[in-house]
Amino acid sequence: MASDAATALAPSSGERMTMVQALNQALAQEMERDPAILLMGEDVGPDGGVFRVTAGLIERFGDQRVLDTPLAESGIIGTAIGLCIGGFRPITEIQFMGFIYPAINQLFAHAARLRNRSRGRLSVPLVVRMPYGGGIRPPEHHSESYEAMLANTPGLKTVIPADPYDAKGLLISAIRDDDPVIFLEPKRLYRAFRQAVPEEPYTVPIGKGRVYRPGKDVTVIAYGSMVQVANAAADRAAKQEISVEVIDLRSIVPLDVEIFIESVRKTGRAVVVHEAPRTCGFGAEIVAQINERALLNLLAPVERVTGFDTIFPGAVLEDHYMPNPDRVLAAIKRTLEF
Amino acid sequence: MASDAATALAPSSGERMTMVQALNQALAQEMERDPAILLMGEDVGPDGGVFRVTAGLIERFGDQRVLDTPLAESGIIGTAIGLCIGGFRPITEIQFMGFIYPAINQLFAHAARLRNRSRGRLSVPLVVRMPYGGGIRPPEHHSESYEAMLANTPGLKTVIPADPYDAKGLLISAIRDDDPVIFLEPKRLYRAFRQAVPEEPYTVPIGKGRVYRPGKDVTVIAYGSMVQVANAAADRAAKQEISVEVIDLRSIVPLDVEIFIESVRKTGRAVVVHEAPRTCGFGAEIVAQINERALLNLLAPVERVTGFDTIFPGAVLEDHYMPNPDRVLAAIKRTLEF
Amino acid sequence: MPIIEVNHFTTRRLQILDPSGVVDEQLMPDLGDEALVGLLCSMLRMRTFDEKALNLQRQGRIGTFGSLRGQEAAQAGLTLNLIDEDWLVPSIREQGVLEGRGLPMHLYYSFCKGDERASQIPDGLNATPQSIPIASQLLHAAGLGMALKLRNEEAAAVGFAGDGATSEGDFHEALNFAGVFGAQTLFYIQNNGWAISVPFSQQTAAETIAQKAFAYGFEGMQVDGNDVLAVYVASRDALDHVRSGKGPYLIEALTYRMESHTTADDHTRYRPAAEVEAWRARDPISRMRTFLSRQGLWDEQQEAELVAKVSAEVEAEVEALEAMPRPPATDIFDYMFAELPATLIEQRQQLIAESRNGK
Amino acid sequence: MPIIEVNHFTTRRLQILDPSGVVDEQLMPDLGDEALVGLLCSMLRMRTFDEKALNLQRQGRIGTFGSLRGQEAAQAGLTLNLIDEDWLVPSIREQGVLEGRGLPMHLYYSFCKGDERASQIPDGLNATPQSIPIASQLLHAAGLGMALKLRNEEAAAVGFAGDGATSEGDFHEALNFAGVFGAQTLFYIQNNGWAISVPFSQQTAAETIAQKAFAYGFEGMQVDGNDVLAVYVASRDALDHVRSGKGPYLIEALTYRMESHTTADDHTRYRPAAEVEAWRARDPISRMRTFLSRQGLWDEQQEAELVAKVSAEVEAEVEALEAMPRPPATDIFDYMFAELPATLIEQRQQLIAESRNGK
Ligand SMILES: Cc1ncc(C[n+]2csc(CCOP(=O)(O)OP(=O)(O)O)c2C)c(N)n1
Ligand SMILES: Cc1ncc(C[n+]2csc(CCOP(=O)(O)OP(=O)(O)O)c2C)c(N)n1
Ligand SMILES: [Mg+2]
Ligand SMILES: [Mg+2]
Repeated sequence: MASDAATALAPSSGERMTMVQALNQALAQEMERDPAILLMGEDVGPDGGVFRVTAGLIERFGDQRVLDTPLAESGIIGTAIGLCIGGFRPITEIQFMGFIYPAINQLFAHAARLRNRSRGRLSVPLVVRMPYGGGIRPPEHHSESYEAMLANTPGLKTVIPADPYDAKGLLISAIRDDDPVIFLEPKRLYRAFRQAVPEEPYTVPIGKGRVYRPGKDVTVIAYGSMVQVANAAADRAAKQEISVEVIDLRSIVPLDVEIFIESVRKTGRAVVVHEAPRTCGFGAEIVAQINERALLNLLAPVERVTGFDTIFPGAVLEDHYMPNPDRVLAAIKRTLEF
Repeated sequence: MASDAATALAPSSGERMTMVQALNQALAQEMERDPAILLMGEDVGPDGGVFRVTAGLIERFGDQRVLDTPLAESGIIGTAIGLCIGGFRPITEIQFMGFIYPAINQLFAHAARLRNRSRGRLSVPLVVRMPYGGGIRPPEHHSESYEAMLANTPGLKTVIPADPYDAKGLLISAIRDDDPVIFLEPKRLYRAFRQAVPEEPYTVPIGKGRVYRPGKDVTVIAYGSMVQVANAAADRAAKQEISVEVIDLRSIVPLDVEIFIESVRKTGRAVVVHEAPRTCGFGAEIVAQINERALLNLLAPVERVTGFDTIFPGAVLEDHYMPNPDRVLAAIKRTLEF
Repeated sequence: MPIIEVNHFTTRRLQILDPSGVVDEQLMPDLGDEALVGLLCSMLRMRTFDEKALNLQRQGRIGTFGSLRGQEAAQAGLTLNLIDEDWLVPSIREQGVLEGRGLPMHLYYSFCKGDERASQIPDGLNATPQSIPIASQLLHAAGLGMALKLRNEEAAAVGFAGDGATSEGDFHEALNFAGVFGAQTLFYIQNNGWAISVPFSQQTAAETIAQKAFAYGFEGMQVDGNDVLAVYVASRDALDHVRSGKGPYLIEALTYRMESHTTADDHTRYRPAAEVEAWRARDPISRMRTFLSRQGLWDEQQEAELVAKVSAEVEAEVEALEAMPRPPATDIFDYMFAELPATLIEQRQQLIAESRNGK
Repeated sequence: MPIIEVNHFTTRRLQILDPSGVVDEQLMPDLGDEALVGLLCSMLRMRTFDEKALNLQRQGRIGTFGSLRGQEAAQAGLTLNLIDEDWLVPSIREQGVLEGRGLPMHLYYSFCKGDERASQIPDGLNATPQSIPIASQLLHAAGLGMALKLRNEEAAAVGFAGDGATSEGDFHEALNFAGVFGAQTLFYIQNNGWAISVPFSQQTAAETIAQKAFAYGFEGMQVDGNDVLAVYVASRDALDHVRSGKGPYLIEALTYRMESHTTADDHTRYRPAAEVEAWRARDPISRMRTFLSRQGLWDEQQEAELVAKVSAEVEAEVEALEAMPRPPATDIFDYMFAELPATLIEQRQQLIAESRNGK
């Protein structure tokens, strides 16, 4: 999946790292900087997390900073909220996004609301890291993308990096943010490719998307692991003389509306790509925004390339479910042939 | 709120009832018909539910059919799933939709998935009744509308009646359905007006919307308590010679796409109304559907009149949050003046 | 020996002042006369503020409200032990504790009006706002207790909940986390017999809530929650234990909700009048009043003076309540994030425009 | 008496066959020789199917899989007591019980391949599919036990979970509902010492899982989970109790996970080799083998014959596995609802069209 474009925006300096390494470095550097930061979650200690993102951190920071918790997601988020009130800045890990459901009450009814409820007296500077999305053929509940319900819940920010450089910079921004930030890690990209990542800490601002690949005929809007899929489709489209602009949203709340509206005003055509089910997925919001702000520029209906309105299937049928460059390319063409 | 239009579609025969009475009658008649039906929830027994929807049922059917449960929403939905596997058809009540979060894991990870997971061997003929939405000035968590996350979760149906007649007919359909049906009751309409409701059991099909009020200039798409708001706006628009067609979706999954697409093809203009927050709310899906199927008919951007992307406010500020006829009328005019 | 007894647990209940107003001399705490009288006064204050709330609600000047009547001892006995460094994590019926710790009651009343400024707890009072999703706040109390432990501070987090709350998963996770991390948390459960219309006997098959502590490997006990002296002693010892880092503690205060669940509820639909009457005989206030009168520490005149004083305070709070200007509509937006994102700025503008148009 | 002892609970642990293969004669169940040998055979079967799975995984013929090695006694001793009417509600490591109840092992293997047809449990086997969200299935077991109780059926629902699962809120809600409704449910917890990398000591401050039953007002006990005879006796008695409507029951089987959590895990990262070795000495199979050999009920030849027989069965299952045709892509849609709604019909058509185009 490591096309040239995938690393085109990376800085030239810095060690070439996987996303896992970039995340691990961000965690270590921030914990070094601020003793109020804690890590909490299932297996984040000696095991280093089931994907090894927290490897080495308990050895370095001790078991008063890195807490292996009981197996209880509501407990993790709920006690983390208490720790926030008590002056800490916990970074929690939910082992897979498929296991966030038991914590939804704490996340939506409290973390997202405490600043507002207390009229600013209390805040929840919490990060919730979760591997999300498909592509690794695991059992049920290990491939889910539940970002739409996060987007519909006021009070949360949701950030989704698409490469190692952004992963480090966005995670540092999330940690320094004074409100709860959900940080979704596209697990299929954890080790999919390497990219130069500067040694020193840096931030990538939350709420600013980026033009991942400039183009002029069609805008493809994506985030997380779908940026690579969009880019692969754009590569193929290029061979057919179709110039595709790929927008990487980077965060869905706050949403950088300007960046894709500007692009659609230019191209007149758009495709939005995500893995989550179609109905009421985040793609619908993108379509609604384009409808509201750029209707007269549209030369064709905005296409949605998404998962189906079905349960994410087992490994054997996974490829039939996941959006892939073929599907994206077909959608690009539909916008051109409309 | 009881305008003539509100009851225009009601049959002429039958006692005039509130929605609470209609629901109570539906429950009693179905429990009479099928001994596999159970009622479960907090305070559904001698108290008859905090809104009295289950009043008299424990007296009539006994405490082996009407179960006052411990105060635990995951427990209610989770044991109801077990009861389904064991051959029962439980109708559960969640006291307010704001308290569904603790049950999300059981609802989304199991109820919605068991038929698919077991490749059809097991099913979950479960009904989850929940009062939802604003308008009664209660404390926090008692006014919420979380339908968007239901719509994004494959395997569930979500039904929302807008008047007593539909409430009875849709609830009976939900009870007879062999899959899990979420039945959202617009609590501000519980006693807002009466309507003639036939004595005998009848069904209103799930997945079929209705033209609540025919018109030709603009289509307003709504569900639940917002149908009344849309209708009030249409009343006012009529005085200004604007003819509004109001569509009542009745269920959001399955969605009757045809009914509103056909309307928009005719009017060329649409407004969608819901109480839930705007970003990634169900309105976005409606806009996306119109974009995909009727883009060329659109004379103006589809307008969304929704709650803000904020926490539903306390009673003192509630009126500033809720969509009202003014807001809908303003949106209608924007589509006309575009 | 192939059937091994691994361990055991005994559930104990403490009572010092019995319903007839007689104390157990051996268990009597070493409290001076002033403190003893203070306990009665704080219970009377709670009841007075509570009765005012009922009046205000009946007059439509505040909205729905849940009375604490009957639970004054359970709240006053604990409150006397609290220190400034402690954190209070209330549920929805702890207005007595909050009042005792200095929350201006017009804020409590305004909460019942649906004015969210009421949840902006004044500086210096370590308390979280009322938490409505049942049991969920206990995890915050566990987390706060973990924070105190991590910082080695000699203070406690007190998590409040009712008997109904013990059925929720969050009750379990909170106590379990607290046990594992040695959180400095006192879980303080007021078992008032009912969760709206569901009696305790249908909430759990366990005989007591106190015994649930055993499931989490720490201590728990029952206390007669209508006996302010027993509550005082039990919570004093539990707070000492918790503050000194010896681990969390669970107290079940056995008491009774004398009124309906809230003003929106009608308890006569589901519970026998005889039960309510039986509990009236165990009233926490008259019990303490009898005791103090017999000791010559309290008489009718003192009571009249106190009532007059508190009534004046109550009226001042009502005035303060009614002097509160309406919050601006933009409050809906202004506390959502540290910094408002662009979409919310846009929506906020829309709200302002609409409000100007007279809505 | 003002400090009242309300009630108490003693946690008991049962062991019959000790690690050296010696039985406690007084506690020895009245099982015929055939049944005793049968227990060893079923443990050996489980281990053989398990070893095959490890091989298949290493060869890339199935995907990730969690071994039950070390837990054979905990599963075989229970299985012998099950009747057709019972319902099994497994978590993710109960392949031994399922095999013992007749689940064709090629279905289990195909589950590890990610073929969802594996979860279409064959008719006649009352079992729910593997449940991956930890502890969530215990509520289904509670609900099934309520169903049996409501119908007055003499059967039990058995809810399985691990030690880690006891921390989840659903564990609590399941046991609490079961207690309140007198559900005919046996909660069967295999405490294998670890939840992935988290040791039991960090999962809860409680010394045992068995004592958690006290929190729900019913009985619980611990059993040496590597002692197939103790497991047999404890689960026999518990199932009798449950089936006869006397209320739910909790068994904690103390055992050990000899392998990594799954084939995707590496246990050497987080646990000492010495601990694993210590448990190897308590192996459930060799213990029973020693006992039966001393009784003259088992010898090397019998073992060789059994292994040969089971190996042939295993090979047949692998053949059946590999003979399974790929499921059609449309399976993604075809079990979503009793009747497919229009949007799904549309999406299904799209999938078919795409598949035809060679994807
Ligand atoms: C999660 C959740 N479910 C339901 C409710 C509705 N509700 C409010 S109070 C209450 C009963 C609480 O009983 P208990 O815990 O005993 O406290 P008490 O009211 O007796 O003080 C219920 C069911 C809620 N607030 N939160
Ligand atoms: C709700 C949830 N959270 C996390 C996981 C990931 N996970 C799978 S197994 C496991 C450990 C389970 O430990 P235990 O309950 O002791 O069972 P064992 O694996 O030892 O049999 C975890 C954390 C999950 N499947 N579900
Ligand atoms: Mg109570
Ligand atoms: Mg385990």
